[in-house]
Amino acid sequence: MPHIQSGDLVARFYALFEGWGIPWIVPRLIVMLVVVSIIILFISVVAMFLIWWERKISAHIQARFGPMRVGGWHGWAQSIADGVKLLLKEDIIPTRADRPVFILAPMVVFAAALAAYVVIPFGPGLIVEDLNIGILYVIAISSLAVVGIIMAGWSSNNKYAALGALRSAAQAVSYEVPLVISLIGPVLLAGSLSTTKIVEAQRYLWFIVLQPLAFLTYFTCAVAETNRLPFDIPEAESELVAGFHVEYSGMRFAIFFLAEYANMFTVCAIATTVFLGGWRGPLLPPWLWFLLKTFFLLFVMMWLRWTLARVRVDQLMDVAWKVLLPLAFANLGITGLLVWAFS
Amino acid sequence: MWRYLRELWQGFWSIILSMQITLRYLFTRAVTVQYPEEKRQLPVRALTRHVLTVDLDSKELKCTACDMCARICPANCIHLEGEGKGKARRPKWFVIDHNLCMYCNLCVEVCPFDAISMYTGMYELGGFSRTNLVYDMETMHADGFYPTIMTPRSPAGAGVKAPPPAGAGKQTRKA
Amino acid sequence: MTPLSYYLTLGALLFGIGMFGVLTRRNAIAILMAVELMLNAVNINFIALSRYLPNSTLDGQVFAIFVITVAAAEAAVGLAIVLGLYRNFKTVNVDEINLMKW
Amino acid sequence: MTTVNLHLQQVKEQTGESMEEMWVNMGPQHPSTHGVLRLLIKLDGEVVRECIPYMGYMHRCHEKIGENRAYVQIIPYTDRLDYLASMYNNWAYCLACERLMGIQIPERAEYLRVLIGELQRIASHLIWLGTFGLDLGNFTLFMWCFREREMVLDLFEAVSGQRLNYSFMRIGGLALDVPEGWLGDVKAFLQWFKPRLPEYDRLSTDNIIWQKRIQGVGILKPEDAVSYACSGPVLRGSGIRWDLRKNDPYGIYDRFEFDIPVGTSGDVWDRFWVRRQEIDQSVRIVEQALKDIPPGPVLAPVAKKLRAPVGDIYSRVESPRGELGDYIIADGSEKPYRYKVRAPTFVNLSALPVMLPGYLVADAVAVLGSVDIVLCEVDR
Amino acid sequence: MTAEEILQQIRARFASEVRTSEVRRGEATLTVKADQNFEICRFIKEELGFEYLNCLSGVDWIGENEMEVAYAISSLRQPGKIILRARVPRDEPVLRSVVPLWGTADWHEREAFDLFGIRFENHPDLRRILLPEDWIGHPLRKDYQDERFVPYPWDDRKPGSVVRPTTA
Amino acid sequence: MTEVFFFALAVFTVAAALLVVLARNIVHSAVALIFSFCGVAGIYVLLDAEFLAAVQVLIYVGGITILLLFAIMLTTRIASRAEVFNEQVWMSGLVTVGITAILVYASLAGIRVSGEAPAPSETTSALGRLLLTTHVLPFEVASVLLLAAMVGAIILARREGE
Amino acid sequence: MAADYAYVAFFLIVGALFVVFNIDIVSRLIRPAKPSAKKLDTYECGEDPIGSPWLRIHIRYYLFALVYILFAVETVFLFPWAVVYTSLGFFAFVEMMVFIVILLVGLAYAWAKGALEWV
Repeated sequence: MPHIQSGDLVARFYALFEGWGIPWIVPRLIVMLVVVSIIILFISVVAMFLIWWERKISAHIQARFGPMRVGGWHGWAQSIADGVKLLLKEDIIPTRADRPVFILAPMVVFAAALAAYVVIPFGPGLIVEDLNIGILYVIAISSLAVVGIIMAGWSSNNKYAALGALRSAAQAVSYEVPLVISLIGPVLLAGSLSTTKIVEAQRYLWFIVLQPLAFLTYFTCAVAETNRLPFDIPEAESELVAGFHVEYSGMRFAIFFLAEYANMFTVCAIATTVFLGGWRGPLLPPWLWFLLKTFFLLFVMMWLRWTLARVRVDQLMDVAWKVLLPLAFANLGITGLLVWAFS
Repeated sequence: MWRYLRELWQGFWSIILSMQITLRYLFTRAVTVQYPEEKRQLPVRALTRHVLTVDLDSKELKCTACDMCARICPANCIHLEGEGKGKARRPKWFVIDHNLCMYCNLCVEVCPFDAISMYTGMYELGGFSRTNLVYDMETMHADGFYPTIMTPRSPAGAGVKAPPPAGAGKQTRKA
Repeated sequence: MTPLSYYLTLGALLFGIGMFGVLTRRNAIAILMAVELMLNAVNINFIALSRYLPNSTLDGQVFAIFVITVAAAEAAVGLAIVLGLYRNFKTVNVDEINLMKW
Repeated sequence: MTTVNLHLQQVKEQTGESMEEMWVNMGPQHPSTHGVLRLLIKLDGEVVRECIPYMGYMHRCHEKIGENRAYVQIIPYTDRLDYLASMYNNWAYCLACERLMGIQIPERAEYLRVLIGELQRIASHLIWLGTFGLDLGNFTLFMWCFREREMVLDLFEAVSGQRLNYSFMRIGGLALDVPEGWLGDVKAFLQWFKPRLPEYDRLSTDNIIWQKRIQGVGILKPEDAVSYACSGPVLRGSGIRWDLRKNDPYGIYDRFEFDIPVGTSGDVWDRFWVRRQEIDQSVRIVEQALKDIPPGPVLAPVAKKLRAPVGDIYSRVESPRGELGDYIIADGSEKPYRYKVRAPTFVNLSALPVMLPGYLVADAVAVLGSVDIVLCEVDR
Repeated sequence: MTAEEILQQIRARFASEVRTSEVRRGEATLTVKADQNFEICRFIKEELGFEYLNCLSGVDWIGENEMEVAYAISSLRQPGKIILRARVPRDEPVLRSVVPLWGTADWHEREAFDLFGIRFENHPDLRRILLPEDWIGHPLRKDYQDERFVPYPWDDRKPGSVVRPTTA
Repeated sequence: MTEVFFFALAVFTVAAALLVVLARNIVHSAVALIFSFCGVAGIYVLLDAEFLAAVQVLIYVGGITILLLFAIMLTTRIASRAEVFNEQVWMSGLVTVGITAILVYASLAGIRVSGEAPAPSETTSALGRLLLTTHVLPFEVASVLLLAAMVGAIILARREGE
Repeated sequence: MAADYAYVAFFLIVGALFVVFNIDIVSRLIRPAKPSAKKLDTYECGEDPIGSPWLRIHIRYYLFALVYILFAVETVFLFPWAVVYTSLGFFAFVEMMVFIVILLVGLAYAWAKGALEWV
């Protein structure tokens, strides 16, 4: 049942429609549509804010101002202007591209990015649907995005895109393993896969205290999964120009961009949920705590991006398989032993 | 095993150090200039658009159409024709094609009368056609540039801190 | 509630489609894809029966997990074999691969 | 560019083509070829197997223009060769003419040339460090380096009125003396600049990703370096202690105390590290020059119409990118009969096909960056 | 080894080849006939030990109806510089390539081929390097004419052709 | 309501599956396979096996199809217009239709289940309990199978020139 | 329960439709469309593309996917284990460690064989 609004309100809404004799499906669809619209709006606003914020952060790290013009105050409307610009751009599908797959790819990527928001707990009860396999669901749905990226890269019929897609796939599959295994420690402590239950299990102690190694592993993998520097080899512009979306233009490109930032928010939100106690915090309202923590992690991601050089593709694989995976396994073993010892 | 862990730690630590320095920079002031609103202060010697100087007493162009500048110009961008004889010789027409000019200052150096100068502080050259960048005698006439800093006789002697030429470009258009 | 037979029919259809692919496709990888479809059909049956049979535990689902495990192993090894074939014959067209000449 | 692809066809026929290999164009429109260089790369997976550079997209007939200009008119054109080290190009050309004509330049001009030349080296190496950071994906370093480079350019602008193409040196000295207080500005710049170097190191030298990226890739063996006549940091990175400022001193470099950093293995790291240390050494030289600079004129009395005696000269200087040589044949007229520029990056780039094979695409970018090419100079 | 000694050794070895030789600014400068240029270069590289080819340049001596390839050779181990000029007839400028001795000669020779039309035998890959492959002629030859050259269109020295700038 | 979902998913799955076997371009086959797998995952959800649905997406979509796509890109000349089906296509079609008809008939008519089991509450933990108690032997054997598969596949894939 | 997943289906469908809506409805109305042969050509740094990028991948990528898929299956077993771990105790720990160690042998094998090396 949807919890994004207060249960009473929804129930009264349903009752209202029932009273009018309208089939039960109609009010439910309306509620779902409202929910999904809110989420899409949220994603758009967050992505636009993140793009602007990232440009500001990078600019100030580099002793410049960044966008200053559009909208007046520190160029706050820059992302909106960019969005409008992309909306006005010509849509180019290369003649040599594989048309159906080319068109399908952004849909897959965006749908996967959007669907992951179903289980993000913004606050107690403020969750679209508390699935009982929450964490596993996010992981599974994010693997869809990889498929979308391969589709995009392959269908472009471009060498850079193909290489970028292959790299992306290899990278995503490599980092998926330590990511999943690092999440198993907290799941073990919480005894549930549901995101809400995991947050509730952190009533007394955030899991980052108990699982610092797992947090580091997860965060590194999350950075890699979202193709951010220092792990942005799928779109390394100095080698592959733009990677898998090199042939995409206009709104299609914008969709990839949007999905990328939406994914960034997702992975950071999951990190907040699993390791940083989710919405828990004193004084401020829960949803604000949640956003604060998530945006702090997003800030760290940007900070990393504007500090580090890009790793090479072989080093990337080494980091996944030879550093993170052993670490994740070690963490799992230690956690298992300690839990057994203390329970 | 220990080596592996030590390398891991060192790598981690080096990343932390890098991040420390970037975090510090996050809170430093920006050094860039918001160009159309703010303008850099040009040094006195900045080589910008050409100007044909006038003699302050006689209010006449100093140029005697001796063709020295046109001949020294490596890019062949100066063209002129003189009229009159001896002391009265003055240019009939004088054209500098700024599409070709490479701001080498050779014409200024070679001019025996300091009749041409590049120290106008006008660097915002631009036009919608190439011919917009071809300047003739009237556009280059120094009258059009008052009141700005005019051709320092000896640029070497001038200090670094020059009066800002910003805004100079706005009032130079002859009505 | 959807009747069990619907699920079984779906499983049967998927199985048939997969079988058709296995029997007719020339490309070895396409054949492997069709095999995966058949395995999926089997899984649907397992899970549907596990859900519908009275007094059932989740044994059907456990079996499905093992089927998926086997499918993953099959895909890994099968594709590795296809690669090996490709190295030797420069084709993945099963009709052209004559093992007796290997 | 059909003709180029014809050539490729021939290459393909000769080498044969396997299934896993593909030819990729890197350039001319590529973010990391530093201009319009085209590298045709044969990839095996991601490993570079072969590399064929194509250039000439920027060819501007520098030498032909030179043959049709008077000696002094060529100076502005030399700016446009290596536009990141224009002062040094001026110097190389003027030095060649002075040697050819037997002109002795005043003491102050010599000092100023060294001072400006080393500042130019700092600026050039900074831009190199920045773009190299960009190649490796570190945009922040790029911006930081450009910030300091802009300061050097401000100094040059105060001197010559131009930010990039200075045409400041003249045959016989300098066009003008430096403005009053300029030397103090240089001191102030050094004061600011020296503490910045450790900050760059934090992002580059000390950072593990940076180290791992460039250590052990793009190895240029010393014998190859000599055979391909590499010069400058590329040669020194291969472990050969050879710097024209020490080995064939021109100007007054023999009066200064500085070290020649050399590498050991000839990989990208060595070339990076050599350049990084050269910035330190240039700072040293600038400081010494600032201390000793004498007063006096900056331009020797030279004829208005310069004519060189019949003869030829090959004169070379150590530009930031290596040996910049000018080969001038004079026939007694006021124009050179033949004027050839031995561009350091043209020669260094010719060693690229030796350095690349066997490394990944990402390394190709790093190797190309470590050669530090300027396409205007390569294509002339 | 002084420049004098260098010249002496080369003269002793290739007496019939050397046309002129002199020491200029401490550099050994000599002009040779082209048919033995490879052997002379090998001698300079392997026996005199000058292993560093600084520069290779073509020259068109149209007055003497000859082409010249000038090698500037030096060494990283010893001081001194040799400028070797090999003369070939202008009608058929063919030389032996020195790529086997110096890798750097590859691109320099391609450049000389491109701009002067001097052909180098045994060159591994003698193609144009700076100009497009379909370029006609060799621009650095003194008699090079290009009818494709179009003068700057408003370079007609007439004031009437000037449009007053619209800005400033 | 469930029926509607079921039919939507079933049509989607079967259509995608048909595309898998009929598409001329093998990459299109693979892409269709992804959608078919997703449809099957939806069917699992309808059967209250959400853990398995997630596993289905994770393994099949995230793993096996990527492996398949890589293998396709390694081996098949996609642009080439080779014949997709072999000569026995009609024969095989006939056989398939026959067998499918029998199976469908069996499904529709053969199996009768009286009533229905209650929906399980928390499948993941129940599965875990089953795996670690009743099915512990297959569970451990699965690891050996995976090990063997990994070793075998690596040997096969890298056999030459490495 | 199955009904919980209505939202998932809805999100997936709406996500796909959102893309279609933006590209093919909103953007189509206001964007220009002036295709030309050069514009529609494949980008390869301004040169004509040489050959096709299809079918030119390296076995490397494949090996990583291969190792991944087997570890992904392992994680499938890990999740149910982790959920019930606290209630099952040490025996579960041992069982899972046996499972993991066997797979780690595989990882070690892949590592030693160089399947995890790039070049």
